[in-house]
Amino acid sequence: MTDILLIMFAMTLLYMSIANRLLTYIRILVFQGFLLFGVTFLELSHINVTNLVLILLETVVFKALAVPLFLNRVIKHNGITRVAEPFLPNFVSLIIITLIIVITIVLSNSIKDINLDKTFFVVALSTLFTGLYIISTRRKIITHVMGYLVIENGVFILSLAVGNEMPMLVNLGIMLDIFASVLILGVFFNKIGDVLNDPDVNQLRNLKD
Amino acid sequence: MVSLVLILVASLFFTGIVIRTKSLASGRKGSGIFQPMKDIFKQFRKGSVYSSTTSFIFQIAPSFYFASVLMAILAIPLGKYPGLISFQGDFVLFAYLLAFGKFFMIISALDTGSSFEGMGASRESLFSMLVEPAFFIVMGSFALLTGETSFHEIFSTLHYGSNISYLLGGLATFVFIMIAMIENSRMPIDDPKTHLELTMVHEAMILDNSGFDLGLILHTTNMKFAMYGAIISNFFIGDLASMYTIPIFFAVQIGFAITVGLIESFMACFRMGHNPQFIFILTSVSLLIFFGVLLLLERFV
Amino acid sequence: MKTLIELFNLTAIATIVALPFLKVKGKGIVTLIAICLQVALVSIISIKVFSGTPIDYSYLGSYITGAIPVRVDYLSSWFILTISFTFLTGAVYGLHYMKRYIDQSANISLHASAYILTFTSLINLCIVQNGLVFLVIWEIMALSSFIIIIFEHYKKETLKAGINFLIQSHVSILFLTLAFMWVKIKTGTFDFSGITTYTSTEPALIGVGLFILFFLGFAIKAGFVPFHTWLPLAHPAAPAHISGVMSGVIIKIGIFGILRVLLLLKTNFVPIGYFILILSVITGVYGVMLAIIQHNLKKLLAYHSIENIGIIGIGIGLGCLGLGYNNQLLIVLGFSGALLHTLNHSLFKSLLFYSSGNVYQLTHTLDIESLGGLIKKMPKTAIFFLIGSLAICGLPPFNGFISEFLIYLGLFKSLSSVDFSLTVLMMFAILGLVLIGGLALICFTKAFSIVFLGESRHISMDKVENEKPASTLSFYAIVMLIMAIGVVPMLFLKVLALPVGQFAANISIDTAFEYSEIASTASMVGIYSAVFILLVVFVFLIRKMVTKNRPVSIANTWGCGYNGSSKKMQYTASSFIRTYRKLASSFLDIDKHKKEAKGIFPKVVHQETHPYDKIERWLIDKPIYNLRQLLSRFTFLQNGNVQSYILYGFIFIALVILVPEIIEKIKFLINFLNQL
Amino acid sequence: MISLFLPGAILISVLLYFNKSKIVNYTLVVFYALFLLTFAVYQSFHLNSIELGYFKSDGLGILLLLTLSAVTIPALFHGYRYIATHDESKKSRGLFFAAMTMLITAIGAAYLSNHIAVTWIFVEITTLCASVLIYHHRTTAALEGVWKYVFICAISITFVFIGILFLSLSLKQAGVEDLSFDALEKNYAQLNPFWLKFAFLFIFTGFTAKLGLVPMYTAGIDAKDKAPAPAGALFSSVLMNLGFVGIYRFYAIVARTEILPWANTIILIAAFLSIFVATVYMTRIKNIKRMFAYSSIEHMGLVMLGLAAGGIGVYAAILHIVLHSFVKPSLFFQFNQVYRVYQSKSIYDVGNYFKYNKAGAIALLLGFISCTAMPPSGLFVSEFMIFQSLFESHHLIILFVVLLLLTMIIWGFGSNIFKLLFTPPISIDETKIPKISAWESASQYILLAIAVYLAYNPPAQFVHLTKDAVNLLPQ
Repeated sequence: MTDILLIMFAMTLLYMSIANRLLTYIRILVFQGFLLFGVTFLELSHINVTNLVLILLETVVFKALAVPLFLNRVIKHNGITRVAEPFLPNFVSLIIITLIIVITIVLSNSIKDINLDKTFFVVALSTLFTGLYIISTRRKIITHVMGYLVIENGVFILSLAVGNEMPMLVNLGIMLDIFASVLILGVFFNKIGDVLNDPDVNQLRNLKD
Repeated sequence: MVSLVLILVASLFFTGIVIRTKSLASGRKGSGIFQPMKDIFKQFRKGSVYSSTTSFIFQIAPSFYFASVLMAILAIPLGKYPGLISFQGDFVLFAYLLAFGKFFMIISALDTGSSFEGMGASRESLFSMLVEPAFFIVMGSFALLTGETSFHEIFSTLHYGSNISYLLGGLATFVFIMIAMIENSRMPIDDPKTHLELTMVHEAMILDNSGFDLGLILHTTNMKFAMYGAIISNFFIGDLASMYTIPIFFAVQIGFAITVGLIESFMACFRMGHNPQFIFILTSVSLLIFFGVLLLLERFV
Repeated sequence: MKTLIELFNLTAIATIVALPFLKVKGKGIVTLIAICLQVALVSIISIKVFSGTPIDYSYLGSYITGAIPVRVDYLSSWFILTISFTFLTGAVYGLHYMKRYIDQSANISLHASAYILTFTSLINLCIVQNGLVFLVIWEIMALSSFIIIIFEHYKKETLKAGINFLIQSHVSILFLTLAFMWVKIKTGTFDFSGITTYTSTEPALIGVGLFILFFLGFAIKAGFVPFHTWLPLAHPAAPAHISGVMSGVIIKIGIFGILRVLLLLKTNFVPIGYFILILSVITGVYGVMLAIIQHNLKKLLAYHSIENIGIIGIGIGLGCLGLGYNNQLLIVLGFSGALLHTLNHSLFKSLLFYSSGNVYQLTHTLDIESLGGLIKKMPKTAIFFLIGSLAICGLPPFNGFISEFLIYLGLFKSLSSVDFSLTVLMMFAILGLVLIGGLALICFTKAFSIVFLGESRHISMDKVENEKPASTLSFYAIVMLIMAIGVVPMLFLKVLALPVGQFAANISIDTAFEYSEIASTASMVGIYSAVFILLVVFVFLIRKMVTKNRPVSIANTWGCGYNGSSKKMQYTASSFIRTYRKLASSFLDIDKHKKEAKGIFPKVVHQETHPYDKIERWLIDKPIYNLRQLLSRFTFLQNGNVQSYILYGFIFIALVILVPEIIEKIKFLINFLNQL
Repeated sequence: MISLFLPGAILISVLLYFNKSKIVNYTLVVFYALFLLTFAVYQSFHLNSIELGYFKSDGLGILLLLTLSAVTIPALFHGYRYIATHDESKKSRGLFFAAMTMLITAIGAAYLSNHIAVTWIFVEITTLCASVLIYHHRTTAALEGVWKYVFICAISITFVFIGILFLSLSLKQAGVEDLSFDALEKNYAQLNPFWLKFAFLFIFTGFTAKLGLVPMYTAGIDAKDKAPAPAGALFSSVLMNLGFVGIYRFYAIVARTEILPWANTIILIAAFLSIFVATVYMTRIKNIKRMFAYSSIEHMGLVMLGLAAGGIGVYAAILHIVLHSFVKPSLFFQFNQVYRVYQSKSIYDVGNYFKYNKAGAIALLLGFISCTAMPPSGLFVSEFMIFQSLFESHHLIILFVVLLLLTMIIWGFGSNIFKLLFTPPISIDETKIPKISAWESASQYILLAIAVYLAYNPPAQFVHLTKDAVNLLPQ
């Protein structure tokens, strides 16, 4: 069951690679949030309840609702154009992300460790790389944020893999999530919106030598 | 002491002989061999003209020049008899004393601010720079040959055994004759008769000197000639008894003078541009002498 | 003794602290007084040492430094005295020289304190024998001398030269650091005695290698070719008294270092001797060759410092060969020649620089080509410069001759050694020394007569005011010493016996006999110099007597019929050396612009030559240029793009993971192919 | 006492944030400084005592904590001067000091933390406070700087987190679930080397953002450039030390396992590349503040070289990082005054500083000398030892190349500094130049003097602490 969810998660990545509109990205993030909720629920069934509840809340409330809504608001508020302007055509990105997934599978296959749940590992890694890929191939700053959120999801999955023994780590992951999102989005993303009317990375390339 | 007296004596008639040879070679009778000395004494009696540009340097230089050469002569031995100055490495002092005199002649030439004398000065300084290595290398080779490091010891212990040593002696004589010619700027380096700027070296430097100073300079030249003659004669004297030395000395002096005269009458002056290379040949030749000595001592096998 | 040394350092610190709070007039005086006091102190110390009680005590030091031994031996004292004298004259002259900068109060106090600091650190370098502390003091010396060099820091080229100096002295300290580090690692101590213990146990090759490392470090400071390139830049940039002091003694600390290391090493000295001798001959000849073509008076003198370092080096090389072959005579002649020439050079070179300073202050230019006829405006300076020139050319009866004579004698003596290669090397060295002498003659006849004699070439004479008597105050002292060494060298040689004896004692042989022999020879030279002076005076007096009542008339210089002003037709510096320049052109690097005269009535024609240093071009400029090119290839890194910043991280991780894998595969492939 | 310190410090910063009155503000700041100092001293008397389970005041922690408190005092003083000369609003002043104190507190706590996760948390907090300080001036450039800084730091702490996850994977077979350094150290034998490698790699890469090392050094430059000079001083000294602590403590565990050579190679490469990058920019840069930042990169590279070379190099590395945290801030503090004179960071606009502020100029000169590790300075000793360790570990080629690069750096650094000190500026209105009292440079002199003293004549306690820190590694 977990595996099915995870595979669906991987598919969201593929979808993300070909998505055009920012709104789609947000929807995908929401969906990923719910998937993670499911995974958590299935995986961490036997850790103490309060902690579990906390984690579940985080996945649903934070990942699936708060952040996407906030993103939505930001887009509206700053009047960002709806299209994620990628440097590369979607077709290429699709191929690349597929490759990423394949490669991670091959790589993880070379790892011989009984303690490691392969599915988690593969999905987590490919999510990580996808996030990176999105960050580095999209032009808008907000897409950077989204990419970062994807990376966070990947890390979260990885933490779930070891979550049974050390729920503490999962909490850490959550902290990271909240911290980063709050910092990046909350503290000043809207500031960027105030200062730069069309937040394009090229406008943040003045500090260089 | 002996050498000093002899050299001074020789210096009296040396140039005379040269001139006489030249006039005979060119088919004239020529003046007596003491004519140059007479001229010099005439100069001594004359008053002098100084350029308004010059400073005291110009006036002291000739005396310094004279004194330096005189001092250098003191270092020359004659066969068994050492010079007044004789110690290890005295020929270094000898060379540097001459350089001292040259220094003053050069700056006095430049003191006049003339457009000619600088030329002479420049050439003089360059030539003396080029000629010094030859002198030192020859002396060094003899020092190596004899194992001694002073004029007197070198010459008194110098004796020719094998053929090669004669060759070396000959080469050394040649080198020293040439050094003498350059130091006194005679043919083939420089033609004392003309004042063509193409050929002027020493003559150009003293254009503005007159009277007593000029006399000093001229006689210094004579003394220099005699001095080199003395050195050359030492190659042949070795440690012979005194009865032979003095005749040999004068023979060599006169021979030397005649040679100079002949060279001057039958050779053309070099082009100025070719002089450096010619002068440097002396260094190369003296290096040959050096290696010859090494050969003689069977140092390199 | 210990208290004296501490007092010496305290004086420096106190003065430096006090200086900023003084009136601008007071600063100079206070500095001078402080220097005098310090000089007095160290002179007492070194005289005590020479009277036979070497100082040797040790501070406890700290966890890092370890014990800090302070040893004042004969060698140190010799250098201490040399340094002190030059710094004293420098201070006296500087007091006058600085008058025209009276308005730059803060700058002057910085300068003065740096001057004192330099002096103090130099003295301490001579006595401290702990590697780490030595390095620290060494760099303090370098930095403070950097400060005194860039006094006129508002000039662009001054600062440029200063930075060049700073970098090169840093390179030198890098070499020293490596050397001391080596010893420290092997012996676990910074004490200089560690060098001895280490090299005495190791094979000779190690010792030579260690020496080379030390030598590189010290050679940069001393200005051996090809490490000399900072010197000709720094000297013209600095004020005259600083140039004098720098060329006189600061570069000599490099010589001191080399000698100190030679004292400490226990190894085969023959290769070292060959190395130093050959390098020194090259240094000497190259230095003077470039000196001749310079148009800037101070730059010319700077290149002559390089030449003289070469002469000193020849002496040291001889000494090393003596040590290597156990030849007492060589040891004596080589080291005494080198040490004496160190003193001599510090004397006449400072004299020359100070007088060039006077020239600069009155004419505001150092360009030889535009000068001339200054002897009428500044006769005293001219005479002093003349004496300096004669001395530096090594002409009798001045001090330069004595030291060069000793070295010559050494070379001639060792000609007749059984070793063929040694004989040839000696002949090579003689040739070099002779060339140096001859070229120096050209160079200084040019320098002196173009600057002081004839008519002024460009600047108008009436603008030049007459020299002030204060400006030549310190010169008398220097000239006294110059003459003293020239005429009564035995006094100095008596003192020199002790440091030279150290070197001999180091290989446990006694040179007393040879030394006395040499001393007597040298004293004879001195006597003859005296005779020569008398003779010169005598001849001149006779001339005076004879020409007393002869008619004397003043006229124009003979112009071959042309009686107009011949100012512009005088020989210039570059025309004076033209023939030489043509001969040596293949060794030199002169960029020459020339406009030929055309037509019947030619327009104004001009010719200018800019001498440059070939070694500098190929050894410094090109590599630095290439290095900077290489570095500038990587400027894309900080491109201001967050995406690439993140990529760096991932790339780093990816490479670290993948590269070993790939290497594994390649290895496997190679093995596979090998098995085929 | 940390149980007392943390809440107290947090309380102070909260108060600072809300308080509006100047007097209260400054009294609070002074009180904070004293509080920190007493805390540091108190801890130093309770060496190796474990508190709250997660904090252990070992030699390294104490050493850096003392350094921190020593640097804090002048930093706060210059912060006060900075605020005073920029006539800030009450709000921004409060925010400034609140963030600063919070930052310092977090750094201090992170030094002492004995649990990798706790360290990680505090590192996050420092990023948070730092971003506030960087964005102190609400300008576009500042915004850009802080955006980059936060984004890069977020990525890098994600790396660290991933590293921790891998670490936990490698712990699985050991069966321990405690991630405290002591526990890890106890059963390093059971750690699975494969996962440990990954863990080390990710944690190292993550912490390089704070340490200022290749690959993640990039954003730190902008941060130090854009933050106010006193904050920049903290960023380029104590904050970097934080990164060092993170790496060093984990390295101490790795050093016990068989992957040590591998780890050393990585560190060596990263360190060397850092020095190289520093050289690339030091030889061409024209922005003084960024130049200082790059010089920090160079020094961190040296520190890591020492660590990787091992032997005496470890001692040298710790000594170097301590001394560097005294030297670099003094340069930043001095820059504060330079900026007040010229109102510009560009080397083209400045010059002849020696004329306008003598004491400051001399301080700058000494700072330059210290920073380039010319012998009178303290850093020379540590660099000497680092080179020695490279020599001993037979990394001669690296040693020579590094020496070459350092020379280039001195050249670049020097030509800029001397331009600033001595060359007359192109166009400057001398009437506008404020008179700067010499006392503002006093703290710089003191810091530099401390560096020299600690280097050449270290007190016994100092040596003992350093040794204690070194002993974290297997001897």
